[in-house]
Amino acid sequence: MPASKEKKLEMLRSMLLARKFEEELTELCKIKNKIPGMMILCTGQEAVGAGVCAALEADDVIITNHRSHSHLLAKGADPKLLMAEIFCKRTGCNKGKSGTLHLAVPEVNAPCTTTVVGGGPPIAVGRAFAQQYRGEKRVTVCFIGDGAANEGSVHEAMNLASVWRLPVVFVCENNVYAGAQRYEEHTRAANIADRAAGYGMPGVVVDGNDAAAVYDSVREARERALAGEGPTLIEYKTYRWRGHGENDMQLYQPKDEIARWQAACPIPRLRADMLAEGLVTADEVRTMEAQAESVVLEAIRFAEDSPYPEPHEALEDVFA
Amino acid sequence: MPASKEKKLEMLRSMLLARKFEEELTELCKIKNKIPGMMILCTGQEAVGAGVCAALEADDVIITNHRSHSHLLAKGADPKLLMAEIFCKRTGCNKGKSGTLHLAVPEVNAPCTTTVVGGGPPIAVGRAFAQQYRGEKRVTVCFIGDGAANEGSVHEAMNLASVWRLPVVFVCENNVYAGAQRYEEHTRAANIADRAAGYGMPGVVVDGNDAAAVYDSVREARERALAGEGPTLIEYKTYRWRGHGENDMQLYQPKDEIARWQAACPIPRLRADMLAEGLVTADEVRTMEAQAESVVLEAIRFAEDSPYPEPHEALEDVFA
Amino acid sequence: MQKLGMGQAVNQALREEMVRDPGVFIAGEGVGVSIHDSPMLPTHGLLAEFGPKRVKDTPVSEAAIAGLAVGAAEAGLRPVIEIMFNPFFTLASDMIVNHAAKLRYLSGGKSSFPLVVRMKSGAGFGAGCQHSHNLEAWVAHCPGLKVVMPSTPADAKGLLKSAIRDPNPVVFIEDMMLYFAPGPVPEGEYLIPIGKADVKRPGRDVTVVTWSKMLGVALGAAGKLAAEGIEAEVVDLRTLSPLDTETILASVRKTGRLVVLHEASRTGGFAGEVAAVVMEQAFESLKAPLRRVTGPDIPVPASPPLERFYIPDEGQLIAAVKDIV
Amino acid sequence: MQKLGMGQAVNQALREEMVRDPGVFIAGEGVGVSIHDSPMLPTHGLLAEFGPKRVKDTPVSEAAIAGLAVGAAEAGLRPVIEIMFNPFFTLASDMIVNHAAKLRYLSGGKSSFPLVVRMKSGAGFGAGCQHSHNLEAWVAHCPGLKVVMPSTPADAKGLLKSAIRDPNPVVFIEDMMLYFAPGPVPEGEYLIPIGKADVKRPGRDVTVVTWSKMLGVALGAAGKLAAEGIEAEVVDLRTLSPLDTETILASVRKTGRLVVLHEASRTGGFAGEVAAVVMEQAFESLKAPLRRVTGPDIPVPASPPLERFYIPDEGQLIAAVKDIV
Ligand SMILES: Cc1ncc(C[n+]2csc(CCOP(=O)(O)OP(=O)(O)O)c2C)c(N)n1
Ligand SMILES: Cc1ncc(C[n+]2csc(CCOP(=O)(O)OP(=O)(O)O)c2C)c(N)n1
Ligand SMILES: [Mg+2]
Ligand SMILES: [Mg+2]
Repeated sequence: MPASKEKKLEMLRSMLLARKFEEELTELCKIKNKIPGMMILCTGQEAVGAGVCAALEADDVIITNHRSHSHLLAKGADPKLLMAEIFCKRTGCNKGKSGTLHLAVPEVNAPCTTTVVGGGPPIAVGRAFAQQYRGEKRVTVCFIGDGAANEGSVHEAMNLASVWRLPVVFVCENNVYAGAQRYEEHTRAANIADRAAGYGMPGVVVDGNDAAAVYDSVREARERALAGEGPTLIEYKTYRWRGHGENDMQLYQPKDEIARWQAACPIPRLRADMLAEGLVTADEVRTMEAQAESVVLEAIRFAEDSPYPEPHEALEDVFA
Repeated sequence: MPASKEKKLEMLRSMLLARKFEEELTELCKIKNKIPGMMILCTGQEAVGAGVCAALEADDVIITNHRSHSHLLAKGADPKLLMAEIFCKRTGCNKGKSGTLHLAVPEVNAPCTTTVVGGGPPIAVGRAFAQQYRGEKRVTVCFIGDGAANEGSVHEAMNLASVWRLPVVFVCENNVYAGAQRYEEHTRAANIADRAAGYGMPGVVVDGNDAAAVYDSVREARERALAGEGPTLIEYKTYRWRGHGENDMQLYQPKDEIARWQAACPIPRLRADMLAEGLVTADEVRTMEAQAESVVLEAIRFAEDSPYPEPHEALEDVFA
Repeated sequence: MQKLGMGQAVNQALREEMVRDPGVFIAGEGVGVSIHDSPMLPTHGLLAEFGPKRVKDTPVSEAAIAGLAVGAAEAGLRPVIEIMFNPFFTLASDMIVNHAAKLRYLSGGKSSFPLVVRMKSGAGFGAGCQHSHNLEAWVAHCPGLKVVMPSTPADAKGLLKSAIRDPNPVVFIEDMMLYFAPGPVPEGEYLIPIGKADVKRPGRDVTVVTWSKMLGVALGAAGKLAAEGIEAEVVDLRTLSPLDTETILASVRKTGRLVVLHEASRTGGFAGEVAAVVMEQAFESLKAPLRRVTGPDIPVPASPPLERFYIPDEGQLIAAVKDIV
Repeated sequence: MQKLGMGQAVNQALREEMVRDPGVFIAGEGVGVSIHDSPMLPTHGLLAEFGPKRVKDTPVSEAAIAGLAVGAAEAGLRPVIEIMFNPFFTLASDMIVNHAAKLRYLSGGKSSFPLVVRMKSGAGFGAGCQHSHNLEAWVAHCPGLKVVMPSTPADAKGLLKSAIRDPNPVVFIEDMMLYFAPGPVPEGEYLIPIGKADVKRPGRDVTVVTWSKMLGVALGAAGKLAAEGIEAEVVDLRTLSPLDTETILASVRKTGRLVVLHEASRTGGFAGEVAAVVMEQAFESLKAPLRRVTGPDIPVPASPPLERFYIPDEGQLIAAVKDIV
């Protein structure tokens, strides 16, 4: 079942929100000491988070990684609480303990985010095991990058998920780079998805800049998972417009490559399709953009106005 | 180039030796406290070690694992020193520090044996890297089991070896079990070799009880490696006649399954082929068997007559 | 009272908790179908009783096993996973140390990880250093983890039940040699709190702090010392983290002398933590230098005379005590 | 004398050793092509100078990176690998602890593993506990490994050169914050022996034992204490294993008082080892209880005020010293 009008509107809305959210972060990073720590953006990759999460139910779980903004926003995380956490404020979704790198939002079933590359899949296996154990009709989606696919933990998790027919969807965002390393330098197979056969599960390659295609592929994998047939590995071909982090000089990223991918931006693409199909009007899109902007600006205001945690609060939340 | 007469004789000899070596160990294990620690045998799988090592040159390296007897004997390790080490004697190849589980024999280019399942492949990658770095026309063979294939380290090593076109041959002895767990319970893909495609390298499935076929497959992989094309993953289908270790009750191993595989024993198979091809006479085979027996009995005598290390020798050999 | 080996005591704890709480499941390599068929082993019979849904044999994939626990715990189940031997903790350590122990903190207290990692440890079975390498000091040096290391079957049962009910990750380390040494275990349900040391033998002349298998060495030596008029107080930590500093300090304040005994290698071993606590908080009571009796700074060798040389024994402990009394 | 950050000093050591010995190569994530383009970083410019044969960018595969070093070292090369951040040591730990450290012993001394593992550590860059987690105590509790943790650029250079020439596996831990703090570095070739501590400031009233980034805190506090008439002797361990007990003991025998300062979390930290050594061998000289100044038993938090709270500072050290002087 392809994405309905509502689903497409949802995807467009979440992409616009994520884009605006990160465009503002890009600017904020230029102000010294405004935002502590690293800043890792998924600008240009928003169709993956938007398409994946639109295909999920609220009770489905996502386990994400260091490049999580669009995933979490698409899953419904409160932009104010995310922004405040990115600012390391006490009002952030993790009270400033996490900062930007491991944003956890259990309220929207994104309970464990890890910045250890490859750390997500074993945990996703456990989360999906619980769904199977309890007979819940739910799935767990795990986001990894192309670089992460070379971590041993990912291999172990995919094998176990397949042997036990666990309801997991492994989502690999192949954005061509792992840090400063190009795909070809870290992987010899043409696709990460080529590894799926070795686990006896389907491996699918999808255009990661086509939100509707992302949606479709996840619906299918979700069906399969709920039918008890086990996991699927979906690889989304996309591109990292910005550096690994905002401190990355991008010297190794060809300028024309970036330009080519920017021309293939997923947002105008979905918008154009929806306009052509008559699912949305240009005016409605402008309203959505304005809404995204106001939500983001409010989130920034909230984050800026929020206090930092008190030092001794560092001692809290270690043990339950 | 298929195995020559000399190579076939070499394989038969080394299989007979390994078989006798382990048959005696089986008996010795029944004598309480005769041999300390565990006892892990490869009875029934001898064609793999024999075929692989016959296909190698003396300077090629093997990295092996807990089930190593036939590998090391085929590579030319001195049976006396191996036996003494298995007995944990001071005259053993590793002065009793290792015992049976991590028999290292650098003299025959088997310098690092590990009983950590999956520990071999990353080390093999390093050993092969040194060969490439120095421009040596040598390869490194790494032996793993079917169970080991599910360790993350194996994944990382295969990927790295392939990306860097390292001269490694990954040899997976699929003997149907990993401990008490059947293959189907730990892996969903039909073959471990199905994983090779995910690393952009050839994956080959070979009858592991056919020594000549083992030989051929390794010659081919070795050529490829020396031509700079990188690693190959070869899976040998074989069977573990005995338990995981000699303390294993084998309750989970169907008796008729064992019988079926015993009927497919690699030794009579190669012998019959060679007799049919006129490469050897029945008399010559009997002489070879007698030689194997006398070598093994001498090794046992040597091991039994050797002293244990002195306690304080435990302090030696930590640092160079 | 029933006499059980520690494996059997662990088995009882697992059974009782699985009966009590349907969210408890066990997973690991060979926890169901095993190459062994011995009732002395911790997971014996559980597959037959609870079925393959709750007794999960896993592939040889330590990171996945640990990740399974992390994810399932967050979902509210109560995983009890097994890492076959302590050296393989390395392979699970990212999941345990960087995830189980930290994800709650990183979530600002929103997510919880009530899981138990059971791990076999100890030297003495001739398998060498890739099977025998006591790393309890690693685990105890990791905020967010609790570390339990019982010395008797009775303690093991009560502590494991507490561990399974604990809302936090607990690493539960069992010395394999203790599986085969029967000891009294009370009938029926009981819990032993995590974080409480136990004075296994009172004494006035010297405090011997120890844990796990070394308790037997300590009690054996204490008996012999008593025959010579030296009364050693033997404090069994039982839990390394959180550490029961009160019990340690009370004992040293009484005796004025401290020997710490553990099987792990010396440098960086957990004896250092005990020494530091005492030197910080009971300095005025101390009448003599510290003595540590530990494994030497070598890997555990396989050959019997070498392995015996590695493992601390009564003679070494007695000599250390006499050195400072 | 040239003024270099520690990253630059490490860079010089790597360059000089690569020029000297064609068997030296470096490997790791981003050691060649990097997201950074800063001459302050340790591997800056090496790819351009030595080419892709000797400067190997690896996939994100810590176990493979470490295994690469183990195998290549056995073959006689001199690998210098980088583990990007200390918490990722977990992922390489099986290869380093169960293999690099043990395979020589297991071979009965026949195989050797001359490799160096460089590892960034330390808190202070706001990335939180999955990037900042000082685990030097783990590595120091592993027979078969040497552990170096320099505090100054000059020490870093001389120690790294020794580490690369050492016939054994050496874990070399660099606090990332030190990359950006320039200090004097002698011109030309020099070696600093592994296993030798350095008295960075002499004093008579109290011994402060520390290492790595905390040396700065120690020297800062010592300066302020001196203004109040308290002379602290600051012992920089430089090498944690093998530990230079002589230098520690000589100092404590002189001052009679010991404070150990480290950034790692408290329980099970390496301060315990230092305390135990002193309590064993210099007990009679001690005039006051031990004080430890360390990170608290929590993961490293990300938010700046929380992270500052985590990192031990001069105020805490001064208070600890005054407490016992
Ligand atoms: C275990 C581990 N190794 C290294 C790193 C440092 N690191 C952070 S992100 C990253 C690259 C990841 O690449 P990829 O998986 O493709 O994700 P992307 O950043 O492209 O989204 C690396 C190496 C880490 N965080 N964890
Ligand atoms: C990391 C690790 N996990 C678990 C074990 C225990 N163990 C030893 S052999 C083995 C099974 C290995 O199976 P496989 O790789 O198929 O080799 P086989 O024994 O069949 O030759 C296991 C689980 C180990 N030695 N190392
Ligand atoms: Mg990427
Ligand atoms: Mg097998």
